[in-house]
Amino acid sequence: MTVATLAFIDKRSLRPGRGSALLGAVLLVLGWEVLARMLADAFVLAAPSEVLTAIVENRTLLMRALAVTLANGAAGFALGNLAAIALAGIALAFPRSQSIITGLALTVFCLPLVATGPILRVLFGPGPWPQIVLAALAVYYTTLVLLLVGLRATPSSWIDLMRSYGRGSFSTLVHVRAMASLPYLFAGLQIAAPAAFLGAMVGEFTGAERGMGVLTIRAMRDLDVDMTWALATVATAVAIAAYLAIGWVARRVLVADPPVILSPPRPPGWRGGGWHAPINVAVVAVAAVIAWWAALALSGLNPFFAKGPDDVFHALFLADNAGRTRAMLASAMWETAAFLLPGYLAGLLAGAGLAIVVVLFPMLAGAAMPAAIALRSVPIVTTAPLVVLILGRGAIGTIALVALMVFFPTFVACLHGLRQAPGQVLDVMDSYAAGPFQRLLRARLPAMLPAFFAAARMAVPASVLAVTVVEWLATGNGVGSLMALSASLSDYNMLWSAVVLVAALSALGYGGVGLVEARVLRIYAPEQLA
Amino acid sequence: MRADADMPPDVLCDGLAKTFDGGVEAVRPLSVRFEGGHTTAVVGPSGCGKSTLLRLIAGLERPSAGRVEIGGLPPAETQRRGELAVAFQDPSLLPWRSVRGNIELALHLARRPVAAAHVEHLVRLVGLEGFADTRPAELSGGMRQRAAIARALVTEPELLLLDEPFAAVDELTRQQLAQDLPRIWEARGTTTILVTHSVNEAVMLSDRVIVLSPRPATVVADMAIDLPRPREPEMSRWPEFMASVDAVFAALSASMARNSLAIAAQ
Amino acid sequence: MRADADMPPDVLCDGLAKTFDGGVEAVRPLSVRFEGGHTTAVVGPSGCGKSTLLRLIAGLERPSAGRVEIGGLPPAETQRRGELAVAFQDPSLLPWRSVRGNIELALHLARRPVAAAHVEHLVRLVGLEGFADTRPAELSGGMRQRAAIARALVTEPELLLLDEPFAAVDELTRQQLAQDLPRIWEARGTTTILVTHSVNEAVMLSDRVIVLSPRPATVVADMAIDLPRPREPEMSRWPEFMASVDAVFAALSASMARNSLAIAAQ
Amino acid sequence: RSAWAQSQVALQLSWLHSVQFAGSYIALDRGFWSEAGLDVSLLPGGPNAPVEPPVVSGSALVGISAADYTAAAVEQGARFKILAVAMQKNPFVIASLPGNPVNVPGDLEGKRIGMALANTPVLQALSTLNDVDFDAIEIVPTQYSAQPLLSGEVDCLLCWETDLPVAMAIQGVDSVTMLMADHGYALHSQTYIATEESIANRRAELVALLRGEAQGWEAYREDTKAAAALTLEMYPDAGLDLRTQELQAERQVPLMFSELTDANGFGWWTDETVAANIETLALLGRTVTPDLWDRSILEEVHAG
Ligand SMILES: Nc1ncnc2c1ncn2[C@@H]1O[C@H](COP(=O)(O)OP(=O)(O)OP(=O)(O)O)[C@@H](O)[C@H]1O
Ligand SMILES: Nc1ncnc2c1ncn2[C@@H]1O[C@H](COP(=O)(O)OP(=O)(O)OP(=O)(O)O)[C@@H](O)[C@H]1O
Ligand SMILES: [Mg+2]
Ligand SMILES: [Mg+2]
Repeated sequence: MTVATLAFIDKRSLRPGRGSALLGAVLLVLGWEVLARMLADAFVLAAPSEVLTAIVENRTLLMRALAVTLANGAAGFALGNLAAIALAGIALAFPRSQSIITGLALTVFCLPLVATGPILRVLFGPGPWPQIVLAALAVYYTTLVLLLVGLRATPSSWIDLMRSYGRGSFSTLVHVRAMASLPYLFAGLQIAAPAAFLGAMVGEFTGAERGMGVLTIRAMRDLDVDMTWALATVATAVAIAAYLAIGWVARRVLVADPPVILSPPRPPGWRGGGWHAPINVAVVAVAAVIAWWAALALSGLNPFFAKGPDDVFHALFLADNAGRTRAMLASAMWETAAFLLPGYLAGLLAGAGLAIVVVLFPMLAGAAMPAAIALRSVPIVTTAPLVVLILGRGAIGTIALVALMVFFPTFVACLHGLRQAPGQVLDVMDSYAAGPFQRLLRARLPAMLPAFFAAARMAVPASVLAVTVVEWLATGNGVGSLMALSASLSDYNMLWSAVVLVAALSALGYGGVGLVEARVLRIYAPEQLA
Repeated sequence: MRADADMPPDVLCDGLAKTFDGGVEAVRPLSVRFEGGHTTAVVGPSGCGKSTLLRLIAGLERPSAGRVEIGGLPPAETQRRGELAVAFQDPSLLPWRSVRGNIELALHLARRPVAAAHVEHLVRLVGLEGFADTRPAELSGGMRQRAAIARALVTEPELLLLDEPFAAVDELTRQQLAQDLPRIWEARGTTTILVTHSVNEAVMLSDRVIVLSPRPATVVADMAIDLPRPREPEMSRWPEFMASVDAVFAALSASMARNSLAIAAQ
Repeated sequence: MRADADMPPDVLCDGLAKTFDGGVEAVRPLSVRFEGGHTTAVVGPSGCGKSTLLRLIAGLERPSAGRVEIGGLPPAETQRRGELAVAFQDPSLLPWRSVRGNIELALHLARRPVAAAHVEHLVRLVGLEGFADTRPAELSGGMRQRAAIARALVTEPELLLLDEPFAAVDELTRQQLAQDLPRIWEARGTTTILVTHSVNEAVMLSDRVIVLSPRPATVVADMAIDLPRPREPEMSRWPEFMASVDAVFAALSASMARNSLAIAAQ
Repeated sequence: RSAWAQSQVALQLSWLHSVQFAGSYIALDRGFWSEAGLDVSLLPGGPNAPVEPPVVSGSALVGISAADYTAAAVEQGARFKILAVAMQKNPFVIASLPGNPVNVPGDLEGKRIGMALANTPVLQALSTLNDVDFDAIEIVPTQYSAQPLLSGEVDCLLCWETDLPVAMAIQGVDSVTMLMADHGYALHSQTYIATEESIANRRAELVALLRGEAQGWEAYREDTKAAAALTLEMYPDAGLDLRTQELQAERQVPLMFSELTDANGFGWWTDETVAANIETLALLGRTVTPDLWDRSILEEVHAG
């Protein structure tokens, strides 16, 4: 693999040579082979050699499935990212709309697959659209969050320049912010690439005729471990290729080094976007309910499975069994939280930690990168049995799976953030021959903070979704399985109540991260709070 | 809108004051009228509030008190018509645009047609021939500043605000620029406000020098410079010139000394 | 490692050249020895390669040819011992640290103990009393530059590289700084290389002035300044001083004129 | 426009394409439906594709469900009827390995069983029916896969007779299966459901659809190997394995056909089997009445 894996221009941190990337790939394959041999009797992991054989034997089938899923994933990738760009543009051009836009975007992102999948299938019928839409839904939010950070990562002097010619936020967006946000956009796209592909695969769970997801379910049911991992390998290869391709484009497009951003701190009494003010939360909640109600009215979905806010309110507070519903939700939520929080934190730490390690030891990047992308690209249905076998069905296994899902976006965002340290600042470091650790501590980490917090914010709903998917597909407890069970028993009141709860909880966590973020960024990146 | 759109606009600061949110008082209520079509130099000690004053006039900073009027209207009006240009103290070039791209951007923003020859001419005038397609990261400090000056001039604005435009340029180049550039704005009758650290430069380029006190800025001296135009380098040997320079220096020193005494007395 | 660690180090540039990747030749093979413990001023037209030369000496830029030695060793060695400090042309302050934080950063990086009183003293010396806890975004251009000077001085390095340190500061403050600051480095016998645009300043502060040609930089004049120390403002009226200033100007003008001719002849 | 929009009738399958629905494929392939003027599209299901929403919203005329799911949906206010029953015997089994077999429900005591927690009521019902101490069974929530059994994480699995045991057999692993239907667990599976509205308004189409199904499944019964081959031919992208499909097709037959169907035709049921179903459903916590089943369509099918 020609893994010039570090995606961003940073003349200062050496790109890993092809050598180390190759070494990384070799180590990965070797470790895999060893692990597969150790677990030979467990029917969970196929060795690379077996996988290769399966790929070769089934190459035409795989090619056809790949073509379908890739096309859907690419369409979803394009749609999702375009939506993110449009939303970010609107949020920036009309700052007052920002909290509503990000709030609604968050809410939509929080909708669990179990709830959205069947609805999309009914809305779109048997074609590829549910897959495309699910792929788009899987990516638009991470891109949006990073893009909003990038759009604000602008020295105030550039904006002053625009204003001095009487140009408002739109021109600023076009001439300054858009370009300044490109590095962050590319990070977003790199995170989106595997996510879109996975989204398309999972979309096939809603009843598709063909594709990688269909084959995966089939192979798992048939205990065809070789084929299962062949599919996972192909998915991973596609994701790595997409990631590298975006990195390659980024290196060609990004010509400007990160600037020193001197922004005066925001005035006191300021109340801005995000989730800082309770008023915003209320506004967003109202907007979400209205949007929900309007979506139902417009789509004309059958109220049997498309429940409205009034139904949920009724189910939670007025119905005869409301108390039981609430109790079931509460206990499921409680179970979920026990996995969620540790998983979230572990994923965040692992992502940021690996990004730091890669920057401190660029030689390791080549080895770490393929593994990192692979971890994200292998569908959770495939990895779950392996993780469960190694770590057990208890809390650790679930936590590890959640952490896995949080890890990759955090890693990419942080890696990118670490590279946003301005050259002038690094020059100062260099003139004292500051070691990598000092540079990290005093220049790179502070420069990383906006990206890190963006990652922390987008990881909140991502981890919630992850835990529910793990519960649904693997462990069978908590809210995830409650939702799946409700769907199979047509208890759509319960399902939608759970959805609302999950969304509300995600929003709350998001707001909590936002509070910490505001405190930290007031010092380190006040422009982010403007 | 304005009484006479062809007349270069007066700039009026009326009771203008700025205290930053942190509590730093940068400009203390200050009333000045900068005459239309004239060049006024503003000098004052470092950190006294010159840039803040310029930003207030440009409408980039909201006054804590008082108001700014350009030709009788708020600064936003002049901004809107693209008749304002600022060369900021820090060049503020967009790093992904070449020198030419940065200059042309000003034309776009001010909704002026892009005349390649005009841009080329300015690039040459500020001594950047051969670097029109170079991006800021590959320019020297002085070259960046010169690019920023060219950008401010290219739109031929009614009101030109220059914040220490020649600070990063060597003395000979500076003399050259001080010769060449005023021709442009004088020919158009641009109202120019020039913040500078060089008293010589202030006297050489302006019709009037305003001396500001140490922070918070107030006007401590306001002198007309009655030298014929165009100014020539030789004039710096003229007694009138030297007298003006001395007077500005005296005013500056006096205000700074007062300030030191005030601090010492605390 | 070095022959005598207590002797201020000589800086040797031997056939030093730099051509940037884009093809711009900034420094043409150039050999100079900057004497240990002395202050050498470097003047030259804007964009000629002064900053590049300084960065080469600081070991921040890799030479295209030739080498730099500080006290007989490569620059990395001096960096490593924390005995090098650069005041960059652009202040390069860390935006998230206060003035004090930025100054203390240098102490941390150079592995020196943080002496609060010493930091305080420097903050006062550069006229930033009252702003020690202010972050760069809330400082004026000149104040930022002064903070950067303080940061360079705080570690009391053996080799001090100053890139137009007073460019953003008004003349009176500049005179004050030019009085006060050299005391610090002269007392320690620091080897100082000062890039400046002001010929007066070059002569006033240095033991030797090196005049560079327009880009690519080569040495066109190299003059010793034999004025007694400590220098006093009055010395600028001394005939020796004026003669030196004139000589530097002459060398500068001659090289720039040659260059213009060369361009005209192309 | 997509093929979906042109089709007049859609049949929502309960899972991905496989020989599990081969009767329908035969009907399609041999033109049983087109002869009757019906253009049928077969909509695959999947792990995240419940059958009820498309049927309720009319995007599918008929769905393939199971009595317990239908009962739950009706409890939630859907107006479904069961029109026909493809699987006379419920396909749920307890699968175990010969070294540690579960042959009768009593063997479950002290065993670890791998299953979805959602199926807990099923196991509870089986225990009640057979006087097994439910608390003595350790439930391990697993994915629907034979892997936990093979890796020794569990002693047995709750699964379908026709999938995981088949997969194990193909992998060369013998397994013991205990059909729950043989131990009192009477629950119609692979049932055809439609809304009351459709039954009232689209009767002719329903009859034609189910008639085609009946013909298809009869043909299936005659040659399951051909049915498996047809499945692979029609859905080459489904990643199906011929041997697996053949074995599954074979194992499906005894679940779908009985003396009852031999006597009355494909999909039949009697008041007795409905009563047994209602009993089992009661154990699962569902109260239903016999009018959940509507035989009028089926009677027309087999009358014609
Ligand atoms: N955004 C800001 N927030 C708070 N204080 C500020 C801000 N900008 C400037 N100041 C303060 O206002 C005062 C005046 O600053 P200003 O930049 O106007 O000075 P100046 O006269 O331009 O100085 P210089 O010649 O050094 O550029 C300074 O004390 C500075 O610290
Ligand atoms: N990173 C770079 N890449 C390419 N060219 C560069 C780079 N840095 C400087 N140059 C070029 O090298 C030449 C010398 O630049 P340098 O910054 O050394 O000039 P200087 O003498 O310091 O000028 P000034 O007095 O304006 O600061 C200039 O022509 C500049 O365009
Ligand atoms: Mg200023
Ligand atoms: Mg320079």
